[in-house]
Amino acid sequence: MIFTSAGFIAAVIIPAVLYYLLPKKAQWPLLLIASIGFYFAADKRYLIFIFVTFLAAYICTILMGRIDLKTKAYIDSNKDKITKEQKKEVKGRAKTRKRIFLIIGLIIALGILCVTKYTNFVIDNINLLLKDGSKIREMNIIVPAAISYYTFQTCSYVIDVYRGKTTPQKNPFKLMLFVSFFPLLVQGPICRYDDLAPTLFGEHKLLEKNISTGLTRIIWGYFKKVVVANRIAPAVIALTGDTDTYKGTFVFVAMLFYAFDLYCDFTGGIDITIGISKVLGVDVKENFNLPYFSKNIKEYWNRWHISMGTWFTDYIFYPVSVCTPMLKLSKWSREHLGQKIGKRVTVYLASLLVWFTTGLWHGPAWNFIVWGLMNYVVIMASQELEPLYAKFHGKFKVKDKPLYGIFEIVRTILLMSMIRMFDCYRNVPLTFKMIGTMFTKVNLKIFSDGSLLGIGLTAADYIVLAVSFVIILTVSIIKNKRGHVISDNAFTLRYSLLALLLMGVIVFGAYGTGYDMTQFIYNQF
Amino acid sequence: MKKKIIASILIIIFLTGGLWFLQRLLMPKYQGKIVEGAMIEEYYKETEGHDVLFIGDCEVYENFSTMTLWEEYGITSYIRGSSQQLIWQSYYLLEETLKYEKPKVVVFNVLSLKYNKPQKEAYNRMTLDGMKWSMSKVNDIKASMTEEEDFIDYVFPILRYHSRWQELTSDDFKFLFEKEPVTVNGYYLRTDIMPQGEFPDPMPLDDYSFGENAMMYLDKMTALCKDEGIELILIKAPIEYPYWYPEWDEQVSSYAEENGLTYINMIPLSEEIGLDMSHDTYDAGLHLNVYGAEKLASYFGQYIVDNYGLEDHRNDPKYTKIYEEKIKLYNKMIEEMNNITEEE
Amino acid sequence: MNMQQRNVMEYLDKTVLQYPDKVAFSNGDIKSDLTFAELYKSSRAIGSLLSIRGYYAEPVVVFMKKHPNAVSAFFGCVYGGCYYVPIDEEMPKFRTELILQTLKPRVMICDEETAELSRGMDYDGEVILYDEAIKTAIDDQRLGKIRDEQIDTDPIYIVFTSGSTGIPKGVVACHRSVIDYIENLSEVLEFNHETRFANQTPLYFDACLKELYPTLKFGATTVIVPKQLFMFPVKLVEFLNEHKVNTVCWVVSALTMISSFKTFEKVKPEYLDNIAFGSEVFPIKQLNIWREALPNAGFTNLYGPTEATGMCCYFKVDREFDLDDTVPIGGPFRNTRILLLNEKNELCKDGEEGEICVVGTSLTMGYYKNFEKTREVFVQNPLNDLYPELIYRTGDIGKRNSRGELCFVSRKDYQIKHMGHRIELGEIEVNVNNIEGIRHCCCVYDKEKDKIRLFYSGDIETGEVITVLKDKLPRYMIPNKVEKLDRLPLTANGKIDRKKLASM
Amino acid sequence: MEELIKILKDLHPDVDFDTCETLIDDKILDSFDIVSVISEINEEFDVVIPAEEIIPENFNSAKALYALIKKIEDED
Repeated sequence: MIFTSAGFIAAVIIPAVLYYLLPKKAQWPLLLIASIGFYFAADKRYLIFIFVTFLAAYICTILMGRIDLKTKAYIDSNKDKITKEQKKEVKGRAKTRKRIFLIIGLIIALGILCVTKYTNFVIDNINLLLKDGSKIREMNIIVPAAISYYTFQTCSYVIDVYRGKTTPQKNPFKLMLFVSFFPLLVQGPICRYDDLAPTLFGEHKLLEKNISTGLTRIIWGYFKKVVVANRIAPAVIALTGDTDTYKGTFVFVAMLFYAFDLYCDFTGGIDITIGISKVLGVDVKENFNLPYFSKNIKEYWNRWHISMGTWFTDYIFYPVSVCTPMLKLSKWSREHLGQKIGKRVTVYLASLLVWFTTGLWHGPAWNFIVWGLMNYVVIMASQELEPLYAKFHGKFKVKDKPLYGIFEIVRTILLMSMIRMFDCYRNVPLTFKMIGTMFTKVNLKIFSDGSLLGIGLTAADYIVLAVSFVIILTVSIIKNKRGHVISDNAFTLRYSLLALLLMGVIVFGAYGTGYDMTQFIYNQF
Repeated sequence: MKKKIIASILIIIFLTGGLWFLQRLLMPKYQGKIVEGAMIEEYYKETEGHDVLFIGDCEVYENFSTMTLWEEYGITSYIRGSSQQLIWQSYYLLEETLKYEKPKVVVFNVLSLKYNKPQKEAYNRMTLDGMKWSMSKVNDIKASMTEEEDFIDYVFPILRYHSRWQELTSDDFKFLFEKEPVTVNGYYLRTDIMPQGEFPDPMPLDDYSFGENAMMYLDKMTALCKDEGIELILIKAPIEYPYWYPEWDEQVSSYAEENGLTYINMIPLSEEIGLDMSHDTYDAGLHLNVYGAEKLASYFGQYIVDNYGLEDHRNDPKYTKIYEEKIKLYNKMIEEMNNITEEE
Repeated sequence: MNMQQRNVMEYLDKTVLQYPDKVAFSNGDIKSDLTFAELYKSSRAIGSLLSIRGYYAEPVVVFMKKHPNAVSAFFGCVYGGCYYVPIDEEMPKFRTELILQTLKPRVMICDEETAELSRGMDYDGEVILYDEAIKTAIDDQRLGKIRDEQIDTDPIYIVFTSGSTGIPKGVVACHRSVIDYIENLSEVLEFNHETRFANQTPLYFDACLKELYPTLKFGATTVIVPKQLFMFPVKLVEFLNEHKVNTVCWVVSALTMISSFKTFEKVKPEYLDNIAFGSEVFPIKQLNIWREALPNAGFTNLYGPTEATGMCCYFKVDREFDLDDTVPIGGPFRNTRILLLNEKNELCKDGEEGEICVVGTSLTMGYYKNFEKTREVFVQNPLNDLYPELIYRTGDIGKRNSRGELCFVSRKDYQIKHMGHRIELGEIEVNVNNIEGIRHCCCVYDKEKDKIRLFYSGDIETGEVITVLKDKLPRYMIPNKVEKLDRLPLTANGKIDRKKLASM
Repeated sequence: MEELIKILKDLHPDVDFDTCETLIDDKILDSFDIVSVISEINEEFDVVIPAEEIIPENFNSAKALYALIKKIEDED
């Protein structure tokens, strides 16, 4: 199911209206019904997968909670009798028992994810190593929609309960709602239980403010997705499909187009998600913070797909880098390899793991893995170069000049866009080759000889894209400066602009079948 | 608070008004070479009812001159037809028309019985977009949609035509609110001549029986006319191509007999009607031009006057004024069409 | 149909009396030609040898080059009361190994070259050299006895199909279904003793039945086309002319290879007047090029699964088609029934899509040593709860058009759900194939990443393809990746290799 | 406390760790810094800070971090 299908829109509007008509107690159950309905409509079989994940999380966290309660009760009732050591031992034992349930929960949730999404990838790679006769055949597995998102969301909840950060949700239906909340099922973000729970299960009055921010986000999201992303996507497909024709500067154009496409598609989608949630009174954390205004890659990753970045930091980077073997390794390498290297070992290793898994999470393909590793290399390189930068800035004092800021922003955008080309080409060597031609086969003529009109975009499309670009850029700059675009009090202005934007989306949106005049020409009888 | 309410109302008006305007602007106007999409909505401008109502595809709206029926017999008639009008579309159009008037005779051209399933979006659009909203239209859309179509696109045609913003012409602005008539009482006239050529041999079919769905709508049509006390005449226009198989003819004959209807296959009557297919057709025999259509109307008019005792309204003050105008329009159209033909 | 016939070899027995010195099988090289008399003699010699050595009613692997002699070895097996299992040096190794594992054959017939190769295989049975075998003295008595004992449900051959899972399954066909097939096919395609076939498919596919047995039945001639010619369209057509070929039954890709390279501007087939094609959808644009080049030729679309002995439906192209139409597969051969069953196992209503199921004598026996898989697809007719009646479920989706003709819609697994819409990959292919400059195209669906991928070859840039598709298809049907390749990979019998594309 | 300040100063000499209470909120310490600090604390104080304690509240100021160290030492 996608945001732009008529079914989706209907399936959102109906529960949204009911939501405020029904008694407030019925609000979250309604959301649960709607969420299950969504999965049901997408594919009945998906429900089984999400249900197993939910059930594992529910049982494991309830059991963990029980262990905590028992331990606490034991310690409380025997406060005076036991020594500090005994107390520690009891706590330690509890922790070990909790860990069993943590591991069971994670294995089930991640296991489903791995089996459905990665089995064939693993088989393919093993087959590369095997001789002809002994090849394994690929499996025919269904991949449930949004599985990467809800699995990660569920895992974070299980881990948080294990860590004692979150108290387990006793009501299974509420937990099921957390796992399956429908606006998140298209493309995330990955929400944390503690962030989402208060508003998700709360009772909501119809507030003008929620409606207005919600609607603004939804229509703005559709604008980015339908007018820009849908329009430009075919050009990206065209430019990356015919590698004999579209090389050199075409690759550069493809790179910029894809940067624009992905930004509008992804942030637009998240805008819609957050907007829908907001209309329902549910607060979903921001997933983007004007990422293309970042001055370096590290900053970029703090502002792009934030929920994914923090997930990997909290649940992979930190635990891996501060676990005992890592600390020992760090100590050992400091003693044997010197302070300079020793200090870096942990961070380097943990980051490598983070970026490898980040790549893999994006999809079962080497392209994504290499993409992740490229990010890793660039981040580590810029980390190492920091002293050099400091020196440079010490000497030239350009750091605060606005022009230099723009240079940094453009540099970051270009670098990220280039790395992202792994997403576009068939395989890794081809991507390297095509990026190479960008530098070796510069051909500026393509901007004037009309070639750019032959890639699925008409002159009218270019005008729409250019105008949209200006609108998006202006809005972003205003938002960056003031933190908001239209003040909450400017009621009339806001809704007038929204009405205009909505008309723009309907007319200039790229959806449906093109109007093919010849098809309508009377040709039979 | 009060201010907000007023602002809200104004904005909602602005939004719906804007969308309505854009929708009108973006919908195809069918005023140039392709006019078939403008026929259905023209009916709503009629002020008086009619004695005879034709329903069907191009074999009615291009072959029966409604003005000849008036001039020669004083019969008021209207053709509710559109291109490749499928039988359920004819049925629902009839159902809808009966809400506005009650004709004495309904004439249905049976060629569309050969289609048992929705065919092509383009034709659906030309037939359905012009209809006013009613349950008939809703059912009609449901019956007509091809697999790829969405109901919502009919409710809000702007969703279907939005990409036409790139192709807007001055016509789209000119005919934004008021279109020019493309037919006279549903008759679309042509004055050019292209003699009938040779038709390809008919293709043998596996199965000559009409589809269940198509027959169901014929049943419904029969029942509706019976209920309303209207005479239903089934006809097959005197056009040889697309081929009208004898097996089909037999089926319609026996159906008419069983249901006490009149069925006239006009193909063998061509000579009696006086059609000269080297002169009376504009597209090599697929449709009649005005010369042919007048002959056919003249012949058929006589038939219904003889058999259904229709009143001659030529001296009825209720109609004379209206039809004076219509005849004027008819002659103007002939003249204009002649000019175009000559230019070409 | 000759109701007395119980054995396919009766065709040869009869024809050899009529045309003893006529060439039956040729590969373009006169030295290799086999006349009916030679064929009769050599295959009966092989049959005698097999019987003398004690092989009876068991699989005999024929591992030989694509050569007239291989055909003679096939028939030798049948004379000997065994069933032949053709394998080929060009078969992927894992496939031959899997076949040997499944069959555990005791005997294999090879030529000099392949005997060498067989040593490297995991096989320890007897190897009979073809050249030696044909020297055996024919034992008419033995062969007569074998013939008397045989019944028409005894198997003739096993051919292995790849199946959608990639694991080859051996389809066992018997005399009765082959005779039924050959009689009805011959009637539809009007073969006679003047027919000169050009064989395209490898001999290890059932598709070659179309040439082998009618050749025996009518005393016609089959020319085996050297495989490498299928890369040089002009030479291929010249070959057809040189050998006065008037009939071809080929896979579509082999035909479109000729038409899409503008071959007809240089050379046209002079004798060819009977063209049957199948196994894939023939793009109308290409079909039109063929029909224009050969206005007097008959074109027949054949459809059928190996499991129903080759082909079971045919459609004689009798009219012009719009570019976005597909050629119907028409209706079944005589003595075969087609059921279109919807998901509820009911007969489809008008225009409703359903799975094509085959009923009749043409059904093969099932899969060799694989009762489980056999039971999955050879099932009790769900419309009949009164007595046992097997049907074969093809896994193909079809529907009837407004003329009542059966049309192939897609493989069950090409119907995908993408972004909430049900999409027919074939529909995208039809639209792409109609674009000027497209030679071949193929659409695959990547489930893990939820992406539709289109591959094509031709003289046209992706930009143009996208521009056209944007006008023809709704947004959600536009492929997420479009890639131009120099040529699309083909499977062994010349069809586009979807599996390979999917893993690219 | 002094040792802790020294560890932090090594990373960012230009920050006044005695007073600053928004080390995380203002993005002065990033994830790499945090990992370095934790491994140095491990050596200096022989205290293992578990991953679940890596939350902004514990790292926003030197004071909070010191309190965390003490709390873990206490529990040991």
